[in-house]
This record gives sequence, C-alpha cells and structure tokens, in this order.
Amino acid sequence: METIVFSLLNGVIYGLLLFMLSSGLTLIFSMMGVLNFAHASFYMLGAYFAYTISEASSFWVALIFAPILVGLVGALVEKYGLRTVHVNGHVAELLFTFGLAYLIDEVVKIIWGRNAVDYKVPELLDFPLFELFGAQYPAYRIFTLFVALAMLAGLWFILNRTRAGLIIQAALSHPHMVGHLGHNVPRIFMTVFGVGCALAGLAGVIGGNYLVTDPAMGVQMGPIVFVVVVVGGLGSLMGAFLAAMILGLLQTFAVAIDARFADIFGWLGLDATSELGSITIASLAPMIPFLMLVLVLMIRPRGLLGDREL
Amino acid sequence: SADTLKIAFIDPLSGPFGPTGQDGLNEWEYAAEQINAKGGINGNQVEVTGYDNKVNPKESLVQLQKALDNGVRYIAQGNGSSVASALIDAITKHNKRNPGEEVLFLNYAAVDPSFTNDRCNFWHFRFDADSDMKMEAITDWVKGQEDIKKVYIIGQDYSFGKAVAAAAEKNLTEKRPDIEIVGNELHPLGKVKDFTPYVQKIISSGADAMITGNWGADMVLLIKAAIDSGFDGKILTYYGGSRGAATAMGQAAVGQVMAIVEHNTNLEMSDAHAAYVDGYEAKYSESNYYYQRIDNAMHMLAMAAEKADSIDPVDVAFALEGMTYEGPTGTLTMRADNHQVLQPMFMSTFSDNVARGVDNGPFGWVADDAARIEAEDTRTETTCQMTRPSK
Amino acid sequence: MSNIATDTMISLSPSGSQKFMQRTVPLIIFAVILAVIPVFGPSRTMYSLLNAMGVNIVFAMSYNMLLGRAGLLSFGHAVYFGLGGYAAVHAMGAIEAASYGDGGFWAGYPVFFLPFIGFAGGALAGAVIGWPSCRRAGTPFAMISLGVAELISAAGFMFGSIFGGEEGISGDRMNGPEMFGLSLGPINEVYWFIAFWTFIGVLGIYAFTRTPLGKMSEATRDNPERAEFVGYDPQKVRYLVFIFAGGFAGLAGGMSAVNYEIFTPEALSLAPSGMVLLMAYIGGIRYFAGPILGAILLTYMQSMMSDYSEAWLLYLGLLFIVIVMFAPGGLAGIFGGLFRGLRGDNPAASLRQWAVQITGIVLMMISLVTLIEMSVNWSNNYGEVFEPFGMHLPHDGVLTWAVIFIPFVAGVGILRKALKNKEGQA
Amino acid sequence: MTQAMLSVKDLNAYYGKSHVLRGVNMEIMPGEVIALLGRNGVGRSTTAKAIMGEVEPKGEITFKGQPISGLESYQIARLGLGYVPESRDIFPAMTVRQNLILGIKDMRHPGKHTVDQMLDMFPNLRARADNLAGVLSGGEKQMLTMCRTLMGDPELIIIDEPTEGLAPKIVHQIGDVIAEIAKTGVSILLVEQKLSIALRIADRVYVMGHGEIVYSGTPEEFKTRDDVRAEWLEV
Amino acid sequence: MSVPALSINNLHKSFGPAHIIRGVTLDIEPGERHAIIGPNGAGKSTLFNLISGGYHPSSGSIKLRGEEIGGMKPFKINRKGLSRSFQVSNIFSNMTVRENVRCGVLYSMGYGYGFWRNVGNLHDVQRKTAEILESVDLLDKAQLPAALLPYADQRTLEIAITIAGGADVIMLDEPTAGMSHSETERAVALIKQATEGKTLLIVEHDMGVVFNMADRISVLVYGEIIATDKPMAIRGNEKVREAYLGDEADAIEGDAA
Ligand SMILES: Nc1ncnc2c1ncn2[C@@H]1O[C@H](COP(=O)(O)OP(=O)(O)OP(=O)(O)O)[C@@H](O)[C@H]1O
Ligand SMILES: Nc1ncnc2c1ncn2[C@@H]1O[C@H](COP(=O)(O)OP(=O)(O)OP(=O)(O)O)[C@@H](O)[C@H]1O
Ligand SMILES: [Mg+2]
Ligand SMILES: [Mg+2]
Repeated sequence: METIVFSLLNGVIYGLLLFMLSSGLTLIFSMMGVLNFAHASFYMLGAYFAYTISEASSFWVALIFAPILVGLVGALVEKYGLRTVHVNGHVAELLFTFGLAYLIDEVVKIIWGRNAVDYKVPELLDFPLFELFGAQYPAYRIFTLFVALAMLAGLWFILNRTRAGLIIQAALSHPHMVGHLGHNVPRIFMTVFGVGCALAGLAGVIGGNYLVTDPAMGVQMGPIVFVVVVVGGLGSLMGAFLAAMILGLLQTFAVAIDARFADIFGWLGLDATSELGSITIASLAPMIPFLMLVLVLMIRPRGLLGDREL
Repeated sequence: SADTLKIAFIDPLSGPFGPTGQDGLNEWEYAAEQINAKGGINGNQVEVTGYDNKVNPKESLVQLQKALDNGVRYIAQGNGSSVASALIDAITKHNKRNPGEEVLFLNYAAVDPSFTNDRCNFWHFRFDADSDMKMEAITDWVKGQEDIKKVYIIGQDYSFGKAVAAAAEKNLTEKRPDIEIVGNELHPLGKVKDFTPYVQKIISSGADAMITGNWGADMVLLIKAAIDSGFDGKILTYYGGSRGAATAMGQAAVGQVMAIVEHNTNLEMSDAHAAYVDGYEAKYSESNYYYQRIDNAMHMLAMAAEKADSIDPVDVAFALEGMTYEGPTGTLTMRADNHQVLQPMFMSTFSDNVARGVDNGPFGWVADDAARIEAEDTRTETTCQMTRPSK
Repeated sequence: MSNIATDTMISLSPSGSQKFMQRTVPLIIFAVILAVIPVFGPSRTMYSLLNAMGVNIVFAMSYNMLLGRAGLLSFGHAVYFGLGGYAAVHAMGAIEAASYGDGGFWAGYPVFFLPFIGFAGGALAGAVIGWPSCRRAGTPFAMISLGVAELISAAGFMFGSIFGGEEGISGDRMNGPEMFGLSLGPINEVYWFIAFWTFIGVLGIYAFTRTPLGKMSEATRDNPERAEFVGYDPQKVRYLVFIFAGGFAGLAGGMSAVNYEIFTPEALSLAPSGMVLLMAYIGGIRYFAGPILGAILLTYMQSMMSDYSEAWLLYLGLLFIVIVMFAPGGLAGIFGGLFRGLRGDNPAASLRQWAVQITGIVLMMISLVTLIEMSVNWSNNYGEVFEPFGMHLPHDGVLTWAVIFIPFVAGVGILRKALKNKEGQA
Repeated sequence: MTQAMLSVKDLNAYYGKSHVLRGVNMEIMPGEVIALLGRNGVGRSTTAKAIMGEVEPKGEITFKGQPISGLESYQIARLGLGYVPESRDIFPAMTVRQNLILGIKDMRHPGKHTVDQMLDMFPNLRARADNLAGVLSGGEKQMLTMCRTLMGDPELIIIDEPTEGLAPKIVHQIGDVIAEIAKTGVSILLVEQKLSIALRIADRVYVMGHGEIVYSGTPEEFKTRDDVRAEWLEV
Repeated sequence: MSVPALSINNLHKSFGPAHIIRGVTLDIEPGERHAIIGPNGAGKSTLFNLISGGYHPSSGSIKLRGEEIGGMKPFKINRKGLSRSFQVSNIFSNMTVRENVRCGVLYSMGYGYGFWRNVGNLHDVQRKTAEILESVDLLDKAQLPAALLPYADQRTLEIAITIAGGADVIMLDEPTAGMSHSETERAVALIKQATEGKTLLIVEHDMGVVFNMADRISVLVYGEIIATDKPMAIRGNEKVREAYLGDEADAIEGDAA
C-alpha cells in the first residue's frame, strides 16, 4: 500500500518533470520536424539565466525573463543558423543542433565557470508541504507540478488554436507555395523555434534548482527527452504527456521492485548468484525509457498517439 | 649534474571531467613549484606537464607515448580506474620491452583495490587509500556510532559501486554485527535523473545511515533528493568533498553528509602547512586545496630520490618501498609488499561553520578527534605477490 | 543489334585507362603513402597518432557506409566497433592462454589476423541488432540506434564477465605465431599491422561500393519506393548493408584491440558514436575519401589540440557547425571544389577567389581565437592571460578588443564581397 | 483610363546563365481574363513565376500601381495576387479541409469564400473533405489548388495549366469554373495550352514565343490569325 | 484458351469508409495493349497500385499468368515479371541515367543482393543497360545526372527503368502527361517499340495516345468498369461519352486522328 502510494505520487511528479523537459521539443519536433539535439542545452541555459537573474533580483523575475531570454537565443539560432541548413533537409538540421549542443556547453563553462552554481529554490517555496509515511513532500515539487500543467495547457492552445502548426507542416513539403498563400514562413519558423526553446528554458528555471545547475546538466538530460517525444508520437501533445507519465510511473514502480532476474526466470534455470540472475528489476529502472524507445519504434513507429510516422 | 625530473600528468583537462583534472594538475604544479623553490628533488628541478586524456583509456595511451617522447619517466594519474588500469598495463609492457627507459606510475586517486592486490605491480605506487581501505575507515567510524542501527547501501552499477557494496557488507558484519543492512541497491551509472523513488525506499526501510560510493551528478542528486524528502540520517560518502559538490548540496546537507578523506583544510595545521595551503588557494582562486596526497607524493618522491641519490625510476622505486614520511597529518608509510601508502584518514563532516570554505562559499569540511582513523587501522590484507626487477 | 550494343557498351563504361587512373591509382597512392611513412622516422607520438588514425579511418569509413551511402543516420555505431573489439580482445586472451596452456586452435592463430575476429563480431552484432533496426530508415532508424546504444553501453558496465567492468579487458599482443616477422611488440611494428589493415579496410569498403548491393544501397537511400519496384526489398538492402558496416566497424575494433591491448566499455558508448559521426561528416559524407580526411583531422585534433587549448571542444563544435552550414560537402567537398577550380577554364581567377576567401576566413579566425582564448583564460581565474606572439591580451585591454573586432569586421566584409562577386559571375 | 491591375514592363528572367524571358510586356485590367498561349518551353510558366517572385525578376512589375518586384512572395500574396502553380503543390499530409483553411491569409479576417462554398463547387472534393490530400487523384488535386487560392480572396489569380492531366469532361468543367470565378470580378491570367477553353473564356489573348510576347488581341481577332497560330503555336 | 497475362477478378479496395475499387473484373491477354481511361478519381492509379503491390486488395483476386499476386510485396511481384511506371516521375535523381537503368536491370539478371562481384565486370549488365538506353534514345545522355534531365527525358527515363527488368507485363501510368505534342508522338513511338511483344497496360488522359495505341480499352468510372471494348466501339459508347469524354469528345478525337 505504502509503496503504491509513494510510487504513484513520485511517478506522477517525475512524469511531469519529464513532460516539462520535453514539451518544447515536442513543439519543435512535431511542428518543424527538427529533432533538436541542443534542446537539453537550452534547458541548461534556462537554469543559468535564472541563476544570474535571481542573483540580481529574484526567482520570480527569473521565472518570467529567463525563458524569454532563452527564447530569444533560440530565435537567433534559427534565424542565423538553422535557416541556412534547412534547405539541406532534416539530417542537416539535426547535425546542426548536434554541433550547437557542443558549442552551448562550452560557452556556458566559459561564462559561468565549470562548477555547479548556487541556484536555490526560492525561500517562499522552500518548506515541506506535507508528510506521508515519514517522507516529506517539498512545496517546490508541487509547484513544479502546477507549472507543468500550465505548460501543457499553453502548448495545447498553441497547437490547436493557431494555424501555425498547419502552416509549418505545409511549409515542410512546399515552402514556396505557403508563401504564395500569403504566409510569412520564415517568421513563423523563427517564432516556433523560439517558443520551443523558451519552454526548454522554463523547464531549466524549474529543474535547475530542483536538481543541480552545472555544466553537465545538459548532457545528462540529453537522450531522455527524445524518448518522451518519440514514444508519445509525432505531432501529439497528449501523446508526449502520456508517454512522460507512463515513463515516470514505470520507472518509479520498477525502482520499488527488488525482485531479481533469478526470482523471475528461475524456472529457466537462472541462478541467483550468476551475473544475469543477480540483476534486480530496480537496478534496471533507469534503462526502461530506452527499452521503451526501441520497442515502440519497432512495434508502433507512430508512437502512442502520433498521427503520423516519424 | 642537475637534470630535470619530468612528471607527466595524464588526466582529463577538457570535457565534463576537465575541472577535476585541472585541480589535480594545479596541485601537482604547485607542489613542484614549492619543492623547486627549495632546490628541487636531489638538486634537480621538477617539471610537471599536463596531458589531456579525456578520461579515455585509449587516449591515455596515446598521451603516454607523447610523454615518453618528451623524455618523461614519471607518470601521475588519478581519475578513473579504467585509465589507471590501462596505464599500468602499458607501463609494465613498456618497461619490459625497453629496459633502461623504465617509467614509474604515481597513482594519486585511482582506488581499485586490485592494483595493490592480485594486479599489483612494481612500477605502480598508490598515494591514496584504496576503496577497501576507505571502507575500513568508514566502518571504523561507524563502529563508534551507537545510534546507527540500520544502514542502507546504494551505489552505481559498475565495478567500483559493486566493490564498495561488498566491502561495506563485509566490514559491517565483522565490526558491528548488530547493524542491520536494510538495503543494498545498485543503479546504472549516470542515468538517474530523479532519485526520489530510491530515497523513498531508503526512508521506508527505516535506515538511519546511508553509505554510497557515488560520485559526480549521481552523488549530488542522491543527496539532494534525500535531504529534500526529509531523510535525516548520516550520509557516508567517498566523494562528498569533490569539486562543486558543496555548492550543489547547499545548507540542507550540513551536519548530515560525511566524506572519507585524508585531509581537510579545517584540520589543525602547522604554520608551514597552513602557509602551503593558503598559498595554493591564493594562487588558484577557483580551486580548493583538496589532494593532500599530491603534496605527500611529491615529498616522498623527493625523499626517495635523495635516499637513492638518483632520479632514475628504478632506484627511486626501490627507495620508496617501505619508506616512512612525517606528513602534516601524521606518519605515512609506503608498504613495501604492495606499494600502497598507509596514512591517517578523517571522516569529515559537511559544515557551515568553517574557517576555510570550499567552492568560494560558506561551506566546508570539519573533522574532530573522534573522526580520525589511524593509518594502521586502514591496513588491509594483501594478495600481492610482487615481482621485482633485479637491481 | 548486338553489334551496336557491344560498341556502345565500351562507350558507356569508362575505358580501361580511365578506370586505372580514377580507381587504381588513388589506391596505389594510398598504399605508397602508408608504406613510405616509416622512412621519415616518426617519433613514438607520431606512430601512436598514426595508429589511432588508421583505426579511425576504417571506423569512419564503415560509418559512412551507413550515413553517406545508405542514408542511415546512426547514433550508435560504436556498439559494433566495441563488440568487434571485445571479440578480438577475448580472442587475444584465448591466444595467450592457449600458447601457455595446452595449445589448440587459438595457439595457432596469429594476433596479426585478429581483425578478422573483430569483423566477425561486428557483423554478428549487426546481424542481430540490425534485424529490428533496419525495418525503417530516417528518423526512426536514428532513434532506434540511440536507444540501442544506450542499452548496450549500460550493459557494458553491468556485465563484468564479458566487458571486464570499468577497467575493461586487456591482453598481450606478443603471443601466438608471428606473421611477416612482426613481433608486434614495438610501436613501429604495430604500425605495419595497422597500415596493412587500414589498407585492407579501405579496399574492402571500396570494393563493397562497387557491388550490386553497394549500388542498390545508394538507390535505396535516394528512392526506396522505386527500388521496391525494380525488385529490391529496401529493408533487406538496408539490413545487409548494416551487417557489412557493423563488420567493418568490428574490423576497426579489432585493430584497436591489438593496438591498445585493452578494451573498455566506454568504447561502446554514445561519445565515440558521436565522434565518428563528426569524423565522417566533417570529412564529407558524399565522397569516398571524405571520412579518411575527417578521421585524420579529428584524431589529430583530439590528441594534439588539447596541448594548445583547453577549449578544443569548442573549436571542434565550431568547425562542425561551420561545415554543416557552409560546406555540406565537408573537407573533401572543399578540396574537390578547389581542385575543379584549378582544372577549370580560369584557374587564375578561381585561385584569386580562393585567396580572398581564405584571407577573410583567416581574419575571422584570428578574431574568434582571440575571443575564445581570452575568455577561457579570464574565466579560469588563475590570473593567466592570453599572450600570443608576445602580445598581452587581458580581457579588459583595449588591444584585445581591437584584435577581436578589427579582423572580424574586415573578415566579414571580405567574405561578403567575395560572395557577391561569385553571384555576379554566375 | 482605369489603372491596370497588373502591368509588366520589359521583364527579363534567367535560370543560371540561360536567358529565358527577354523583355515581356503585358497589362491586365480589372476584371479581365487573359489567356497566355505559347508552345512548350517558351517561358509562360516562367513569366508567372517571375511575377510571383519565385524566379528573380529583372524589370518593372506593378500590381494596382504598386511595384512588386523584389518583394517576398508572402508580401505579394497579401497584396491580393493569387497563384495556382503548374506543380499544384497541395499539402499531402493534410486533409482537404486543412488545405483549404491554409488558403486563408488571416484568420481574423476571412475572405468572402467559405470552405463550404468551395466544397459545393466541386462535389468530388466534398466527398474527400476529410481525407489526406496526398491520396487525391490528379484531377482532384487540381481542383483543390484552385479552391485553396480562392480562399485567400485574391483580386487577380494566375493559373498555370489548370487542365493538365484532367479527363476531357472535367476540362470543360474547369473552364466553366474559371469563367464563373471571373464573373465575381476577379482578374485572371490563364496560362493554357488547350485553345478550346482559352478562347472560350478569355477576354484577350497573349501569345508568347522565345521569351517575349509576339501577339496580343481578342479571341475573335486571334481566330482569324492563322499565321500566328501556325508560327507560334503547334496546333 | 491461353492463360491471361493478367486476370483480375471481382477486386475491391476500400480506404476506411471510402470504397474506391468496387468489383473490377478484367482479363488481359498476353501481348495485348490495354488502355484504362476514366474520370479523375475513378481509381485508375489505385488499380495500378493494387496490381503492382503498392496496396493490399480488400478482397478479390489478381492473377499474373495464372498465379495469385494480390497482396504480395512490390518487389516480389516485380520479380515475377510485372513492372510499372509512375504518374509522377519517380527516378533515382542522384544517379546518372546509366546507373538508373542499371538499377532496373540488376535484379532481373540474377545479381540480386550480390556483394562478391564488381558491377564494373558484369558485362551482361552493361550490355543490357546499353541496349535499353539505346532503345529509348537516351544513349547520348547516359552520363548525365538524372536530376538534370529535361522533363520529357525524365519521363522517358521512367519508362526505361520500367522496361529494364525485362518484365513482360508493363504498366504505365500517364506516361505522356505534361509532354508537348511532338514529345508525345516520340514517346508513343518509343513505347510501342519498347513493348513490342509484351503485355501493356496503360492509363492516359490523352485520347490521341489511347486510341492510337490500344488494342482494347476499359473505362473505369467510380471504381467500376463500365465498358471494355475495341477503341472504335468505346468511341461510340453512349455511357462512356456521358461519363468521361463529354462534349469535347469529338474535338479531341479530331486532334488525335
Ligand atoms: N528550374 C529551371 N532551371 C533551368 N531551366 C529551366 C528551369 N525551369 C524551366 N527552365 C527552362 O526555361 C524555359 C522556359 O520554361 P517554362 O517553364 O517557363 O516554359 P513554359 O512555356 O511554361 O512551358 P511548359 O509548357 O513546359 O510548361 C524552358 O526552356 C525550360 O527548359
Ligand atoms: N490511401 C487512400 N485513402 C483514401 N482515399 C484514397 C487513397 N488513395 C486514393 N484515394 C481516393 O481514391 C480515388 C481514386 O484515386 P486514383 O488516384 O486511383 O484516381 P485516378 O483514377 O488515377 O485519377 P487521375 O486520373 O486524376 O489520376 C480518389 O478519389 C482518391 O481520393
Ligand atoms: Mg509551363
Ligand atoms: Mg491517377
């Protein structure tokens, strides 16, 4: 009972964190088809901007301005970089962002140094909200939950209430034609990329003090965000949300399972002292996302709720 | 005739581990500078050069060749047992294949016990305690803590993590059979983003202390999650004192996180040693004085060279065997049987009330008398059967 | 009818002498370069760099069988390199055990031919993993490769008996029968081993591009639908190419195993997979020789540039981005363009144009390098200052910013003008 | 005199080094339907592209008195110039309805046509309204492109070869539709090969040869000019 | 009676609720040139896709020389000797013309997925490639990259790839779409010559081409064949006029004649 409640709660919160991290990528990927490898680097930029701003003023100011700044950086990157490689196709775009990730990581080290910075949870939210079976729940974690939900709502609006998605999708197949219909394609691309980066930045503002703000945080978060987006399905916000929740829950539940392979496959003659047999489910939990990624792509390449294949 | 004693420092100087490697290099260079100011080693100037290996074993071997080309006969390395292992192999082969050009390996931080046990090697000297000795020290300290009744072990799922877990289990059952080990958990290296579920398990298990060999983000994230969720037992770490961790852990970790080290800057120090430490921190304002073993290694190297009256690695190696040195924290002995140094260790506690802080912040590490573990108490049995070259 | 066809056949495919000039001569030159290098008496450093380059050349070329030829972007190619290498290093252990023990098959197996084992290991891994991965091309393939790489590299740390834990598995190459009188002890003897296998690898990969399967892999890259309507199953084409790419990566792994006498799990991870992608792309994926150039340059940068600047990763990132943005043909594309210009109708003009462009680029580089080095020194807080050619360039010096701004503005101006001229001519 | 809707003066265009348009001059009055005739490859499509900014135009092009050469294509479209290209360029991954919605330039000020009206005009499309446009048959795609452009409320539409690949019966229908559109006051520049429709619905014809206009006149005049037909058209 | 080259029996295809092919039954004799005409959206290209393996039939059977091929993968069908072209040019645009044709030749000559032979040494492949190129009159452009070919030549190359594999049932989807009159004439001559003795199934809107080339014509309307007959009879068929040819029939036929 206790385990289930814990795992549910933690799973949901971790799922929301994952969703927050990947929501910007969902936007960029499903609208522009760009698998932004530097997404996690923008997340890191968000955290560092927030650190600097909150040093100068306060966390709440940072909460507003850090994402905007990251969004501006993203828009500039789109305008002066991504746009040039766009004509060479998705692989070129992907490679561009791959290189960009290297660049941002190094520049962050130069500007903010190579150690972790002291980016703290604001005092207003730095208290345990409630206690459950002896473990405390920090208020900040619940705050995170609300921010993630707000992001979900905002994204839903962008994707469903504006035509930007349609226009960009159209521009992917026939950019000139979209221009002839009177749409300013480059500006829309820039805006969407900027907004996607801003969302990554917002995740950084929230995640930076919840976790740690150091130059390795981008690399650390790297691949997991792809998993969420791909498993969720291209073009589907709800899919990404669902995928994040499932991944969050699966992982937390798996951590709670101490069974060893030998306990499960003992009937196959697997010995508990053997290398394979002594592996516990719990120790594999962090690998579950990647297992999911491979399986989903093999079995259902459009992802959970995707409306088209990658 | 005066010569130059060249030390090649082969460790990461760029990439994610660059900062850690850079700290090591700084301390080696500083140690060299200080000893040169006093006339060098046996009249020879010491020159330390950094070679960036990106913590990659293969790249280390390329850098080793570079060092050999530059006439280097002493190699210093510490980050990553994989690198150390590759270097030990390569140096052994080199020494066998090129008699007269032998090279000595000064290991200042790679802690795999096998290097001084079944894989022990005449050309390798370790100036850090190995992971078993550190566990020996940690459990010695735990032995005196009556209120610790339940211990949870958590670590990274690879050779080091597993070794720590095994040593902890073995030592605890020997020294405190009454302690219950309520969990022994491994998680993949560098893959966990949120440790809360693990911490929930730890809290539910009722543990009042946690032992972890985690380093890097795995350690910081674990500690943050533990404290955020209200875990209030001691967290006994190997690498709590490493670079940047203090800032990341913050106020909440004060008094709770402990680290097993051979030194911290808030120990009582002689004036000379204090001057040495201050000089370092003044020179490298971004870095903290951390590796006392580097200072120790430099001094022991100097003593050995003087004793042998030579800076030839073979002579120095024989001289180092069994040597004792009165260091700033007490007496150090280089075991002759396995080339492992024995030195006093300290179970330091994270504190916000310190004279010398780390990471340019208010936090630092302290250790009282009860936290001191004598050098002899860290001694472990060795399986080493050293083959020595003929003199 | 048949008469005409035979005549035209000759006119269609290149003549014997053309073939010789275009295909055989470059290979001969390559072989001669490999053979002549030791004459210059390279240092140990040089030898170990050359050996690393040889390994990376084969690795990058095997990668390009996927990316360049078959259009498959992989983020996990090091998996096959690593598994091949592990197969080889285990075989090396078996040779050692057999030669001190009771003999058997391995006692008679020369270390020199371990790359075969690597090839077999890599190809086998490719055959197993490729089966699910190759069902789709494009982004799904890329993502599967990423997932597989994460899983396998995690397994690499978990299964100590196969991968040797963090410290990996080491071996001794000086066992078993000697080949060609090479004991493989000293590094210059290893060079011959590496040179031999580099040549074999390059030759093999080249030969592969000339086979029906090699040709159809390009066809499938460009238009899988049409390939299906001329009788080919695109999945099968991809799968077979994948196995071969895995095999050649394994071959490189085998070379590496002998060269370093150690294999560690990090060799399976994402970092080397990313590195080989950079090598192939920077070298130029649309050119056969591209990855060779990329492998040479990046191996050099990796091992030597860190001596000069700790910001070498930043330079690497910059180089990569510049190539992606402005020279998608990579280094090979740039050299090719230069060569064509010189052979074109107006070599003087194209030479002039190149001179102008290079001036512009060099000016911008001066500015960028100054900016980066100054910043790195400043951010280190060690009180060190960037001092090239005796100039003192602190972060708050007027001279510093002059050295940053003036060449930058000049460089941009020159490049812009060069670009305009080019357009005007067209 | 009323101002010309579109006026093209001395228009030149190049593909790389080949000089395709060599001084094209034409004028379209409000409400007029103009047919641009000519053999394959003489540059009719290029003329359309140059006006729309897809090919870089050298020369003077004014729309409602405002110079438009050098503007971005979306700016030209927003002035009220619609374009139905030869290649059709429907958006294959979207439904027919979404394709039509994309024709609207500004959601806040939708034009006088609604999606429903368009679907009424072509019952074939109504049946496919929620299918992906990529699976439409060749003819259906053609219809969709025209409707999509109409959704943007253009004042002048340039239509390039609308009857290409259509069944004979539909060809006739398309002719009717164009005439219908013209009646609502929209000017049309029709690039067409099939003389039968062109002559049926055009107010004036231009004949193009080798990158310039070689004849212009009313359909009635043109019908009498067998010499022009013989020299400049294949028929 | 001889086995029909292609025999379609009560074929149906639906996409979700849309019932596109509604029971097509059709036999095509070996060596016959058969044209399919019909209004836009009638399902001609869909029928082509069903036969060539692009789509799975919902029900019904398709037999190639008596052997069921409905639902097989395209490459399998191709290997059995049925080859098709596309309404929109679908070539290997990064390759030269010669390589394009060679891709079409390789499998049929038994080289399959071979990785032990140098294509340069496959003289039979080279000869066959040259023959095909010659027969479609593209020999002089053999070394050009396919993407740089003029439109009409790309269409021709499309046909060349289709016939390269030596299939004896050839299906062409609007081969002359977008060509000028003179180009169309050339293309028709070329198709006639290249498919000499083979079974040909062709979709066209150009009535000139259809009536000039076909031995028999089928008219497909709303997924059903409303008539199959000799050209003269189709021309006179009232239903066909109403559904397809329309008022313009006479003029167009006049053009073509
Ligand atoms: N992208 C291009 N690059 C190079 N040349 C081109 C390009 N597009 C067209 N051309 C050439 O320019 C000339 C004019 O082409 P255009 O498309 O305007 O002809 P058209 O009169 O519309 O004929 P069609 O009936 O074929 O549509 C032709 O000779 C054509 O080959
Ligand atoms: N995958 C699909 N899903 C839904 N509807 C489809 C699909 N493919 C084709 N259709 C519909 O089936 C009908 C027949 O299309 P098809 O392309 O076969 O027509 P066609 O006879 O070739 O016409 P055209 O002469 O214009 O090329 C069209 O209405 C089309 O929209
Ligand atoms: Mg045209
Ligand atoms: Mg069709």
